Amino acid sequence: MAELNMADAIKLALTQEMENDDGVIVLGEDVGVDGGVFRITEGLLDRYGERRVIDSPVAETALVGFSIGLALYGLKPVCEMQFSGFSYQGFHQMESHAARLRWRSRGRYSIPMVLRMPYGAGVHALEHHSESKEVLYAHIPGLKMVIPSTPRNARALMVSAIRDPDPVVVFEPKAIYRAFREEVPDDEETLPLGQSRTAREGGDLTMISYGAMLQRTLQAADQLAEEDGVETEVIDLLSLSPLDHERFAESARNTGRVVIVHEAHRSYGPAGEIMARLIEESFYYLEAPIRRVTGFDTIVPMFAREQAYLPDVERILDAARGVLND
Amino acid sequence: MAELNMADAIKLALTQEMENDDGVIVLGEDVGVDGGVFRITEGLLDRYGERRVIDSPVAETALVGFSIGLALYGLKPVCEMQFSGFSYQGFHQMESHAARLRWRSRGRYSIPMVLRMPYGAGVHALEHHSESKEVLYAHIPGLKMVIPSTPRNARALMVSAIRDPDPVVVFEPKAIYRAFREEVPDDEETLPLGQSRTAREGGDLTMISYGAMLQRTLQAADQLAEEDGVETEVIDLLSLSPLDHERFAESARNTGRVVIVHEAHRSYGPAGEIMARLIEESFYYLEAPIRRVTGFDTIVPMFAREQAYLPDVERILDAARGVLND
Amino acid sequence: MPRKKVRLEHSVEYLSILDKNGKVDEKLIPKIDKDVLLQIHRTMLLSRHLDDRMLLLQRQGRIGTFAPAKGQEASQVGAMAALEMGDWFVPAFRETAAMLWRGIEPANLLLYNAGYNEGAEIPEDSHDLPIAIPVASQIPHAVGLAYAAGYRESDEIAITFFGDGATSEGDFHEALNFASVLKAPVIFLCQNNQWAISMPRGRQSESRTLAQKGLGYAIPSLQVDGNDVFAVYAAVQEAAERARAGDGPTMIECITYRMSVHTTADDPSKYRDEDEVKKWQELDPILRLQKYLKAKKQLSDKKIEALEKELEQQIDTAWEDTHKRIQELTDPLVMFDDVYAEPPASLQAQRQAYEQHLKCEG
Amino acid sequence: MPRKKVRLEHSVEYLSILDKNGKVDEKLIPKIDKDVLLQIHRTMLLSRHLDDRMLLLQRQGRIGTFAPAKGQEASQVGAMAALEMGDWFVPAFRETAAMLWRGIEPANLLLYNAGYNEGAEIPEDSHDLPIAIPVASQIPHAVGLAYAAGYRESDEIAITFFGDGATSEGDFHEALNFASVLKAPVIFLCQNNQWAISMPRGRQSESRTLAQKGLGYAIPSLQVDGNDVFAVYAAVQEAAERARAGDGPTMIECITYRMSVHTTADDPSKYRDEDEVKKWQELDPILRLQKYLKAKKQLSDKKIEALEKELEQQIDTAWEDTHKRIQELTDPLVMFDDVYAEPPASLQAQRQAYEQHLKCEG
Ligand SMILES: Cc1ncc(C[n+]2csc(CCOP(=O)(O)OP(=O)(O)O)c2C)c(N)n1
Ligand SMILES: Cc1ncc(C[n+]2csc(CCOP(=O)(O)OP(=O)(O)O)c2C)c(N)n1
Ligand SMILES: [Mg+2]
Ligand SMILES: [Mg+2]
Repeated sequence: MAELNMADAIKLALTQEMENDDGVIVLGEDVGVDGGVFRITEGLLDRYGERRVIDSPVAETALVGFSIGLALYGLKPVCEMQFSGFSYQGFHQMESHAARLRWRSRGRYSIPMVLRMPYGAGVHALEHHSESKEVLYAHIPGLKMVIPSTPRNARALMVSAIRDPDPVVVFEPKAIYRAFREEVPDDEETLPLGQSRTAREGGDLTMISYGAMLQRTLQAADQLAEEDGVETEVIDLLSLSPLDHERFAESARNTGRVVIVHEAHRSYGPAGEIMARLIEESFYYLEAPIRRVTGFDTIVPMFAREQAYLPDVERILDAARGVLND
Repeated sequence: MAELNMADAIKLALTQEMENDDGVIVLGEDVGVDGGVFRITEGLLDRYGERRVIDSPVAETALVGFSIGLALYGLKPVCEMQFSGFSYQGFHQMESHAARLRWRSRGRYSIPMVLRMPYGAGVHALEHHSESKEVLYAHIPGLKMVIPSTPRNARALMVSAIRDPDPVVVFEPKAIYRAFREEVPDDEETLPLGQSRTAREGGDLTMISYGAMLQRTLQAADQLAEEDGVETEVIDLLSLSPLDHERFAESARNTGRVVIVHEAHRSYGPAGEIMARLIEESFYYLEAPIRRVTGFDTIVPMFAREQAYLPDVERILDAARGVLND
Repeated sequence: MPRKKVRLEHSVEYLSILDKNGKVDEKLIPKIDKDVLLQIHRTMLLSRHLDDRMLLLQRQGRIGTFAPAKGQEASQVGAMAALEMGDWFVPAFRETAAMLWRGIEPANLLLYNAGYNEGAEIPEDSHDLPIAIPVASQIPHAVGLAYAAGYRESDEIAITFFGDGATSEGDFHEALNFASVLKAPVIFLCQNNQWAISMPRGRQSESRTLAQKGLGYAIPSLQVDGNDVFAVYAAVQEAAERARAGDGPTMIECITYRMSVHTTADDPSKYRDEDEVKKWQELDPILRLQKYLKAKKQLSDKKIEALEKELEQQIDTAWEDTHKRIQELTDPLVMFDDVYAEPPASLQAQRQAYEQHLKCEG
Repeated sequence: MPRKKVRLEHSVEYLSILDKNGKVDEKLIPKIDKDVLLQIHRTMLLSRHLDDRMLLLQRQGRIGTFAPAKGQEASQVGAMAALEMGDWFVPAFRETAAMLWRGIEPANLLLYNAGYNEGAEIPEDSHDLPIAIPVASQIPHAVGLAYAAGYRESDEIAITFFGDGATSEGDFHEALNFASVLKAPVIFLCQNNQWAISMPRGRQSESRTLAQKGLGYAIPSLQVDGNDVFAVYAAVQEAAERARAGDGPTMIECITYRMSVHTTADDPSKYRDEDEVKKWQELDPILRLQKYLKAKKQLSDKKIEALEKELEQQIDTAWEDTHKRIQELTDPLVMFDDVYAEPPASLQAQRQAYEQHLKCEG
């Protein structure tokens, strides 16, 4: 058991899975000698050699398409997109092939690949380095898409993603790669994909979030408890696809009041689907309109203003108090 | 005034705009000599020559990126993607540049381009030719995205899209390119982008749809009137982004019961955003859970089963009666 | 110090062995077993007949859109015959003849073209990929497969087929570069059939050959007469040897011709001259092979006639089988199959709801 | 009938004019006005000083991540100086020196690197594009701009800059092919600075030169010594003439070196030898030009010293201005600007709600 930050927890998952299974191949731009621009793959090249840790040319389409080829052969590629904002270059390979080859071949082939990438704002980066467009992947049948929120679940989800027989997109909240530490068991640990968790219990209000925004949501929840005496249940989605609505719908049935928090753009963002499921599963229990606290329908501003774009504790509190008073 | 089908109505829009403005350039794969695989651009090459009607190599990234270059210069490219299922190859150019260059240059540049493409199932086509992933474009700030439903509004929206100073994605419902005719005025006609319309009036139930599914929705509405004596208001969105929620929220406030119909996949599909807006704008008037009738979270099946994938009148009626009885 | 010429690693050559009168260059002709050669001929002819039949069936509305291989049989069968069954076959969407060589049943092709995913069923031990429709998108898969085979120290290599139009796509470019830097044992087989729907080869690229695109990646590249089954066989054989020896990829441009429509949704009279088609009919790869075989007394007009009858019967039977199978494939719920190894709860719920709906309607 | 060589349209040449001792090949040296040459030198030096200052500011946490142009000043300024201000300049993200030549204010660059979109402001009549970060994605824009200029019968042409890594992207490939088939008046200027973050040029592509990638498109392509401002100028001048004459695109590979970090977020000690950097320091493009100018008595150590002081002051002032401007740019609502020409109602509503929220918090 060691106290690890999320970056190191993901590295632990990669290392252990490479150790367990020589079919696991890590590839991406600068993942080898450099150890990845966020140092997630550091040390892997020395340990496993350049046949298994592939420093690739700058070519995302080929990276994804090549990974699909590895997976068709039965290997387990873990392919890094340097930033989610550059993953669109490989998007058609995910949509047209990774998601469909099992279906297209009537089950002859499966694509046990992981496409992992840092996403989200908050690290003072350049344009295109702060995106949060998880919906683009979550909407595609045949793909799974998960977003961890703490070191421990990041490690467990990554292991599960690698072992999953289907393509899994992992969005890694780069803003909290090194924000805090958590005990992570040395021994192997997995988490079923498509399962959310209750990050905080409470009976007055339900808040739903995931990824980097979970911390802010929890902070708001604590503040609500302190200042307003309101007990908030916080659901951490962990998986956007499949989306586990059972847990949050149940919580909503219990509290009748819901706030959803994400940094993705508002329109056609993940909150829409969550709200749809809530309507379908818990409509008659809702006592107030569900509110969503999201990134705006603007381009993510350059870093001097990125915090204004991101949901913050104040905006979450605003929405929560609004919902409570509705 | 002539009775035109949608294909010819769109051709009329292109022809008139090319005639009006020598900055309008049409480009795409097979749009010239061949007149486009759906014959939408037929005759344009003969009339306007190969500098203005560009038959391009098979290269969607370049098609979109090159169009952006034309637009930067002040021209008005109307770029065809042969099918929406092949537009992902050019998606990163839309996300990273078309949507952002105005913003990035602080207004120095604008991108008055149109990216038009046939979408949707129902024409007995091959794999990848039946997609309906409008959300991928509707979610991107900086883009507009419209979907016509009849010959007349297709023509008017296309003209508006060409004249708009911002990039507009036009999804053309190929299943109804030639399904029916409508009077289309010879003289110029436009429709503001971002404005929905009431396709049928009624006070008992609201149905929201767009594109090729509108016809089925209207059919279901007629059947409901006949068989159940229920008067349905049908809202035709026309524009997914910006999304005009005023009209449908108002209708929902009036009827209290809503069904949404689209052929896009269900999870993270457009209905989610529509439901979110309904919650935000008309929650207290809703008398029953909103229902959505959508394509499933499967890959669009090959054509022998595509009608099973698509919402049909039966499924719409089912949902409508469900909502009415809730 | 002034301008000096840079010496390149490779140059482009053109290979042709069988001329249009059926005469061969004996120095260059690859060794092919007589039986194998007859099998090659049979497969090419089967493909041609199947194409014709499918065109008919499509015109009758019995099957949907498909892309005929007509005219490209030598490029396809010649290539596949030079490889092992364990090698990986990564087709685009026009590889009927190659698929037949690999043992894919005509009935499956018919079923697929009738709109049933079941027609794409692939046996568990097969190394064939299903049809890939987005132009050029399959090319990187072949590179990955080839690399994986190398990683597993297998002797398998991969071949991928694509058209002249495909060379304009980014996928082509990125995949060739990957293959080159990773020395993947893969063969890039471009069937330059002179057209990409309505776009003639000459306007697809300004470069004199498509083979020379390989130079940008330092990939040995050559042009071959793609209607000459021996030239294709020889080129692929050489490329396969290089790949198996660990010397990486090869790019082969087969100069051939799309003798039919692009797909059945296409009307070539809008953009090409019948004269051009006629000119290429003289170079028909099947006729050329038959001339050779007849000269070698391995085939006769009578034998060809008998063979054609046999193939027609084979196709009759296949279509009957297909027709029967279609009758049985009425369950729309199949559309929920194989999206994931394990369908997630929400997808199961959708399936059940639809099943319920069908019951109530039914 | 056997294998025959195919003759290609182009070959690759290497051009160099100024050697590392400041000696030039008088037959090849382009005619450049003395004042212009001093202006070139000044801009290169300004870029170098600005880079150094920005590195310092970044290390102090005053500005954010940026990509230094250090070592590539000749490739950038040499190229832009050979063009007209009306020509279209389509940069990637490392073109500080080129931007300075185009008249972009150091204060704007500082503001941009401090995280303010306002720093990317471009005057209405300018033909400069803003920084483009996704590798190679700007290349097709230049082709479109060039085509549009031709369509409007303007004399303008376009130039786009990109790196060695960018040549691996599909965007590069598709754009070059488009330019070639459409004969667009565009110059593709590849700054091969030997590294793409941690990936050395030798592993980015197996081809001996990047210039030879142009052969696949029948685009005249050449390699030049990118640390030799005369060679770059001459090559771009020639390419511009060809473009303006209607003869289409040219690809120029400038052999240069990234003397600094990839970006300030990067640590090159993880992947490259200091020795390599030292070797290239001897080929520093600014020193080479200074040697030449000193030999021609157009410059002296004293003049250089005075110039450097002046440039430092210019940068001091720019940073003071920037600092002041940052103080003023406190309104976060700016983030809602310029997403559309007319903000749609829902976006306006979001802006208002946020404004309201800020008021209540405030
Ligand atoms: C990415 C993509 N864009 C467009 C299409 C539509 N399309 C189908 S085939 C084709 C032309 C392909 O030409 P070529 O590569 O020469 O192959 P051929 O059809 O001649 O076999 C096009 C544009 C597609 N299938 N995929
Ligand atoms: C599409 C895309 N993929 C990845 C990145 C991350 N990235 C930024 S610069 C770079 C390397 C670029 O190398 P090169 O083209 O040689 O340009 P240089 O940095 O040397 O100027 C990479 C991979 C990016 N910006 N865009
Ligand atoms: Mg072709
Ligand atoms: Mg570089």
